[in-house]
Amino acid sequence: MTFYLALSVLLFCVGLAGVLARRHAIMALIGIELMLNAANINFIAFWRHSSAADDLSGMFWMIFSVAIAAAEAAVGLALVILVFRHRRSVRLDELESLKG
Amino acid sequence: MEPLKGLLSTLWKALTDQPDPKAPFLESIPEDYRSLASAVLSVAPILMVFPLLFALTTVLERKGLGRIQNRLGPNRVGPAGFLQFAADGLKTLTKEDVVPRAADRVVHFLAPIALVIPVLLTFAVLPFGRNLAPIDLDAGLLFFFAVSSATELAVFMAGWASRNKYSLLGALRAVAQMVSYEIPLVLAALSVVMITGTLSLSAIAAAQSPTPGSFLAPWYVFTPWGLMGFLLFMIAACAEANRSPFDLPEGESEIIAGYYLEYSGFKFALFFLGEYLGLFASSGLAITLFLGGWNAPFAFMQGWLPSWVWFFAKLATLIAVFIWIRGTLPRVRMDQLMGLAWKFMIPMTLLTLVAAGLWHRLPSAPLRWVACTALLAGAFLVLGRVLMPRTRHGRRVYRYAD
Amino acid sequence: MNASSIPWLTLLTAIPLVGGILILGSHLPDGQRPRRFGLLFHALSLGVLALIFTQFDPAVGSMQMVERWPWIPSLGTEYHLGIDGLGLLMLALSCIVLMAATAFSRRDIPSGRIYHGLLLLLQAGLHGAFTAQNFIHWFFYYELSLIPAYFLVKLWGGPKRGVAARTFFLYTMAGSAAMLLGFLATYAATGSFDFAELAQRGKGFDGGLAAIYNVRLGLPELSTRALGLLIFFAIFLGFAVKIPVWPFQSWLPLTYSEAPAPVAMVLTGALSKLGVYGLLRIVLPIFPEQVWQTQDLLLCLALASIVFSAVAALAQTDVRRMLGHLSISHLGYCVLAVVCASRITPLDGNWEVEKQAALTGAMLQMFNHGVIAALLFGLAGWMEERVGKPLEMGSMGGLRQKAPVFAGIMGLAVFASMGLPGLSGFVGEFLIFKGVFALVPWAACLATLGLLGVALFLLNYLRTTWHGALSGDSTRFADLTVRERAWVTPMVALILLLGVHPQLALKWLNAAAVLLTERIAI
Amino acid sequence: MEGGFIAMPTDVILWILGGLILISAVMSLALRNLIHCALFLMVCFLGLAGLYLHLNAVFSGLVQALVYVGAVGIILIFAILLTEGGGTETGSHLGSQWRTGIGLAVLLAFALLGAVSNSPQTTQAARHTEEPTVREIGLKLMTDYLLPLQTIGLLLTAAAIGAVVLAMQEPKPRKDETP
Amino acid sequence: MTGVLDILWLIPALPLLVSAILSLTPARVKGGAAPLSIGALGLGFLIACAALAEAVSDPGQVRAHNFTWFEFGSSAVKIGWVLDPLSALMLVMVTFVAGWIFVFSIGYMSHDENFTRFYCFLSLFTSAMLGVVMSNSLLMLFACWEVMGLASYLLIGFWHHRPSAAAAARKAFIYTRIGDIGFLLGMLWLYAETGTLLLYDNGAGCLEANALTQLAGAAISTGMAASTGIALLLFCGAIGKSGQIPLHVWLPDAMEGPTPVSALIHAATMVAAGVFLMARIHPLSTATASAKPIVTATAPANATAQSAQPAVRMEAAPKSQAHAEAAAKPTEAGGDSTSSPTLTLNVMAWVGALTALLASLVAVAQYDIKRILAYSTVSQLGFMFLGLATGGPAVGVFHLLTHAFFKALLFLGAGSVIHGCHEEQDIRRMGGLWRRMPATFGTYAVGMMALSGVPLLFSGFWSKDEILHSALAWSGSKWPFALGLVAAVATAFYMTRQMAYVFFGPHRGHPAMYEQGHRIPVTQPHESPMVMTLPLGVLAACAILLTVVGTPMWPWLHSVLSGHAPEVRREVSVGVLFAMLISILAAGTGFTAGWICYMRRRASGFNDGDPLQTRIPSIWRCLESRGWIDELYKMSFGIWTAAAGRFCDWLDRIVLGGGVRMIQNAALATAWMGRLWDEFFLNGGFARGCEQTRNSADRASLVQNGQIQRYLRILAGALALVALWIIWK
Repeated sequence: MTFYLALSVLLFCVGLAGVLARRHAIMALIGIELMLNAANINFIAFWRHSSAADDLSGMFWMIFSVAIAAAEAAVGLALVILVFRHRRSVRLDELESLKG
Repeated sequence: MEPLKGLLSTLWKALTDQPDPKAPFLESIPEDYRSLASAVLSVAPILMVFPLLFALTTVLERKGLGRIQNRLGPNRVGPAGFLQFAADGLKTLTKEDVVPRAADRVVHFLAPIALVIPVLLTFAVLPFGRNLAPIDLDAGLLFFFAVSSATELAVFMAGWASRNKYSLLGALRAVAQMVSYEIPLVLAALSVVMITGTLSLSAIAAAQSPTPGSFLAPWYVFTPWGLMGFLLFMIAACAEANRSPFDLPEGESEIIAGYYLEYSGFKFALFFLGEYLGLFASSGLAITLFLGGWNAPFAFMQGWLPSWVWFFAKLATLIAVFIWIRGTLPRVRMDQLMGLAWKFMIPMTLLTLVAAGLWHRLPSAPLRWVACTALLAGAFLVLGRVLMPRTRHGRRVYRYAD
Repeated sequence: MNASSIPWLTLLTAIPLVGGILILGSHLPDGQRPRRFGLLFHALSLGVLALIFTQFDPAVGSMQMVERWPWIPSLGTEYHLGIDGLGLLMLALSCIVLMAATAFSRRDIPSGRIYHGLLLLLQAGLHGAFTAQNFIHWFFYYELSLIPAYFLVKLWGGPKRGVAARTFFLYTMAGSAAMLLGFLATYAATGSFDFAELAQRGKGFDGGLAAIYNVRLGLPELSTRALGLLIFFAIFLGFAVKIPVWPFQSWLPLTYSEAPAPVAMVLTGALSKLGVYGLLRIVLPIFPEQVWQTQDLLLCLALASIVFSAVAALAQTDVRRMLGHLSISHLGYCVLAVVCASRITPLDGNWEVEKQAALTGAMLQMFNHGVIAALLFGLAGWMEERVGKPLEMGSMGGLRQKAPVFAGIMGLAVFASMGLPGLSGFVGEFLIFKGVFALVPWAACLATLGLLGVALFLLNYLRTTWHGALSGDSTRFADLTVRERAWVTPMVALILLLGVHPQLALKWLNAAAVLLTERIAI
Repeated sequence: MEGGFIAMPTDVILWILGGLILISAVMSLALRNLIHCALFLMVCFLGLAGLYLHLNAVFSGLVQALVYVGAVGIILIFAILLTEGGGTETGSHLGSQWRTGIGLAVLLAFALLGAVSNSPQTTQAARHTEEPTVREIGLKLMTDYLLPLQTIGLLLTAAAIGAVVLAMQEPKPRKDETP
Repeated sequence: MTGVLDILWLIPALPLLVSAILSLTPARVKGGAAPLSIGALGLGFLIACAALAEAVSDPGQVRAHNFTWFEFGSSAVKIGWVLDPLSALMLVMVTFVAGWIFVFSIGYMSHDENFTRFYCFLSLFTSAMLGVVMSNSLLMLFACWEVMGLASYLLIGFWHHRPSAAAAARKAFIYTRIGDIGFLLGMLWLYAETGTLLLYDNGAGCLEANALTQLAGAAISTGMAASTGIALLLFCGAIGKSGQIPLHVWLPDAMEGPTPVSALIHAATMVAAGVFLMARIHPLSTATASAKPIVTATAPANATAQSAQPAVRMEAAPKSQAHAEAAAKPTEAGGDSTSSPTLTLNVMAWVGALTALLASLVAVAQYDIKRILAYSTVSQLGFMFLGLATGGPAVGVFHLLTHAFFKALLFLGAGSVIHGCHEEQDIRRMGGLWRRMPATFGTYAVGMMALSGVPLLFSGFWSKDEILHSALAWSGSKWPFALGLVAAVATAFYMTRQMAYVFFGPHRGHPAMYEQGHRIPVTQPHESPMVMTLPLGVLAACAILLTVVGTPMWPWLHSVLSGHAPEVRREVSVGVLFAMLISILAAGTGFTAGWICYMRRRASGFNDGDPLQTRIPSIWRCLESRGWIDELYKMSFGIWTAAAGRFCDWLDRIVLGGGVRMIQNAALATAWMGRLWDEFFLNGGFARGCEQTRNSADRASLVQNGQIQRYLRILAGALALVALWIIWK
């Protein structure tokens, strides 16, 4: 059980590092996808090792989170395309028009 | 020796539809290797039978096309040209494997492999015979679609890795086409799932076995929604495999050879293998879903032949149909292709789902029939007539080059 | 319980309110249109009133056409409307007076739409107040009627209108603040604002409401009697300022002389009646015991307001101030009647009849004085319109030769206000005098001084302005135009009719008076 | 590689899968070429699917495979192509303060690992029940989890339509639009 | 036939209707006014005669018709009218005299532009008078009484463009108003005591037996019976209306009105109303036979019957309605006049006598023809009250009737004289008119002789003789008789003086001068047209014929009024003869004195003073200026009221207004203090506080630089911190 938790933490942190380090918007999206999957691991892991026999909630959580991640990816990428069309570049540190 | 005898008895049991054909061979294998052995046992026949079938179909196809186009087709190699496949095979093996300099070597190399593996995996779930399904997964159908969706990725890798504008265009067209037609494919299959209630293919096939008393086997294709579902499934499968009317990606006349442009030699052969195996897999699925899998068409014929014979007979007929379509229908334009997918196919499949639901709910037979057919016919007419843009054939105008 | 299906009273209040808001909202150009608009709405409310009259059963003394809806249950405030004979007549009075005010107002008044809008709001306030049976309701409309009056005086008044409006507002605001405090105390003590309920609790000889205050308000050191008196005075102050009773009336002459004539008509015709109505509706039933305790003081105040203002009028040079004093004196009679009616009288003898006489007299006097005072101020307004500057006593003379009809009607109004029999002023005063004489003879005798004073200064006015030789700027004085005569005739007819046949008005009042006397008979 | 039925010692498979996932994750974020990153991401997702299958969650594993490898991968690649990421990255592909970013990530990793290591639940043994059948999942989905299902359906349609609208090519670029 | 009672109300209603019609007709339409009003009165006269016939047929029975005027609370106020000899007689007299005055004024007012309005007011007045006469309720009586006051105000001030007329009208109304207040208080007291104001209400009326006994019994703290108090208060009203001593000053000034007005109002009817009132409520004033005779005649009442004075005597003790056991006085059935007279009668007698004497003396020194007659009316009214007090209602009413006729005659005569001499009223400008205006002279002479009491032939003599006889025979003090006698002498004297000045001697008219607008030189006085002289003739005839009614031999009127059938009395008591003798003597002396002073000397010029003036200059000046009573009033009450007015105004404006202003200023001061406090103390500190917050806000906003990764870094950092915190908590 600790293996799965450790795996998910590591995966999460890798995703996080990717998001924070990379300049490209899509890389950020990829990073986010990784972080989401890290969470899914936990769901299935806990579902698998939970005591309640027929409680499928862990699985359903995972399924729903996958669905949401897919939707999020779709919209995110559409946005990135839109931003690209308007700004000709998707480098995060150049997109700062919402400055305070 | 023991294993050889075990092997023969397993073969016999399999061919004669007996339950648990692998048991005799496995007893002869020591304990800890047993699981490995059973895996090999179920994989091996697939690897042997379907490539042979592939080779056969390439020949049959060229002869069939020939016949359709009023010409002979290959008849030089072997009796009436049936050894042509051996010649092609040898040709591909011996040809030089040219890799464009600008290509992304790794991805270029991986692409054909990534295409073939998922297709092979799909065969793991198809029930060839009464208990000849290699793996009887509870979510067999889901496995089939999950794996088949990986092919688009491979096609893209091929198109993109060869750094060639035409191959990239071909790849993107192929991916767009495959993505668009995957939805109607899944939805068509879904109607069967809704009626039978399970995702496991062997259960679906079993559900269609004829009861001794009745005359006609209760194949789903004989129901209005089943027929419509089968037709839509076949169209989608055809598009999925980039065949005939939908073979835009490798439309020779426009963009030379599509995504496998920069491939030669064995990788080129692999692409063809992948394509045809994909065709066999989807027609196999169509058979299990709509044509009663390994069941005989009529009740009284159930006992005559072993179940896998029926399966392969239906498979042959479907392949003949595909070849027939390839010979007759002209290539479809890209926007018509996409329009057909989104504006016709998806609504129709949704409506078949509704019809299936209606079918399931309505009690009396005649009422069910009338309602479903009316629904589907009406929908077909409406979608066909109203939604498809009327092709206005203007007067033919001749322009002379000036 | 909502007796009638159609909420007449709400309708009656709503029409002027809606009219007011409409006209204020709209941007009608100055000139005839706003005036005609105002007239339309006044006519509408008169129409509704006529309908109410047809439905009203004069024999029943208690509240009719009651509409009772829970409004703010936590505060115990209910949307409780209802009218008895008195309320009905007061409504009629306010409709007539405001209709007349709109008619008498100048055609070319600047920003006419605001003017007529405010008049309509004023009427809404009056209607609401006269039909209110719950204090919050009453107080809301009481203030609603006050604010337009302030603006009317402030914006269209005479030269010193700023001062006048401010004093008017300060006085009445102080009074209403006191009244509010008083009622909050009663609410704290009894937990309800409803007049009927309070009246019910007010009865009883054991200090009435006062006894309850102490228990609830936890003021052991204040004796119940002192506390009761304190609260009574707070509320009485509110009305005393409005009526006005003698010491609180210094705002009235200033305001009446500075306010535009039609507004003065409304102020004296309807608004001051609000005060006396309040006495009759609120103070008398709820605080009979306190009124009886402070009997002599109140009598002195009432007599002072009758005599002093009548005499003060003698020394006035401005006609409008004089008329102001006139209305103070006349209302003094009403206050006198109300106070006398609250005397504790021995059970034998027909004291009830005397009290009923006093009360009906007071009610009738309120109505008649409303009409007569309104007519007087209206005519004064027209005279100012003709002369162009405020009327000074000696400034003009012999107008009767130039405007005989005008003089005739002014004469009639003057004699009506002097209480000449055959005109509406007499019956009310006679009943008051009858009641008061039987209950407190010395007060009646002193009150007659007021009659004499009123006669003196009014005849003085007639002689200096109307009779005698032509003098001052009376040369340009034109007689009443046909339109003006048309507006005056209904009021004159009313004065004559009620003078000859007062039963028309008394028919409605008797039941209410009988009920009121029973209620306050401790 | 897919099935957990080959009687190899379970933890070996586990480590293989874990390693595969982590390495492909790191590679998918570290590489300069976006397409490669995408492909490695697909590998990582397949690894995860395998992990789920290993944990007897067949349905979720297949869903993971179908959704991520099938759909998200393709969109990702399309997005990369549409934003001209196909070519190699010009200039440093790392953000300006990438060191602090990674540092923070590492710090978080240690923190969470610490938390994981001494949390009481881990000691509980794995539950050996055979995985639920699809019918069971379907029934539960349609009864207990009907509302989430409907909302997810709504969400997906909305996202699909939204994405299409966003990414749709305006009929003609407006003059005032500064590229 | 009882029918008359039901249509009795028509008599006042018709003139009222006419006055309403005339008030609406525009001034220029002159035609309809006179005929309409005279027609109405004629009709009224006929009905009155019918009523008289019925009343006389059974004098004892009182026929009343009552109805409810209005209800208040649970009880009602009833009014109605009564038909008894007294009211019938008065109805006939008023309609007859008013009718002929209307005829006269056709001529007199023909050239006046407000002709219709004149007739409108006149008919209003007559309807009010008729209302007073026939009303059975004190309230209705009071109402008509006041309307009559209004009509007199309007008529006196008819020529309102003349300031003197306007002033006179105002004065008249004020003085009658003062009287009316007394009347009102009396009425209220009566109402409070008996609970009804109806005089005769088949048993329940206030003039009927049980009410009277109740009133007699109820006493107020000073021991005076309620009935006396009420009677006295009502007498105040009568004083005001009939112009008795304290309130008589308005009557002479009322001559400003047109002469028919003076004739109708200030001779025949209105002033007589007071007498009629006291006659009507006579039972009330004699009700208290049991009351102790107030020995001292100096009842404070008659000194200054000012309005303020009644307040002093009333006490606020709650009256107990029950019979005053405490008073414990034997109640006697209504006493007759022979027993010691009640306080009211005493007061009445004295007031009447005094007024008679004073007015007649003042009349002697007047130069205005109408003013002389006015004072003569005042004195005759005094006689009437004297007669009423001493001899009961019959005596007073008889003199009232006769006086109405000959005084109307005299006034109309004076009117035609004035008309003839072209609006000349000063007798010093007249003279020698008997030749130029023979008809007027003739009738005027008859009137003069009737007034001054020429014996036997003229009704005036009989009525005055009755009064003097009753005064003589009065059980009270004899002084009123003496005063009355002197008054009689003075009456004869000033009448002869007037005759001498006006009709005899040379004509002292203005030299020929052009009247504005008249082309022909109007110098010579001319005889009045037929329409004016005819009424004079008729009235003269009546003045003579009336003797029939009241001679001692056949006291028709007395018996009728006292309620039993008239019968011829053969024997005449010695006292009566003696009184006749005395009155003849008085008239004679007055006559001869006047003759001596004026007729023989033929005073010629305008300004060579009156013969009497030369003899008794100081007395003459006092009398001529009307005893300075006007000035006295002006000095006393005029100034006091003005002062009170100013005081109240001052009180109102300064004292109370000032108080409010002080509060306002205090409020303003506190407002200023609050502002200062804010300005210096609060703002300073507060302002700097705002500075700091703004600066820190700027620095804070730098963090948000649009870099998405920065935000994520912050997030991650926070997540890490939280995780660490959870772990090590």
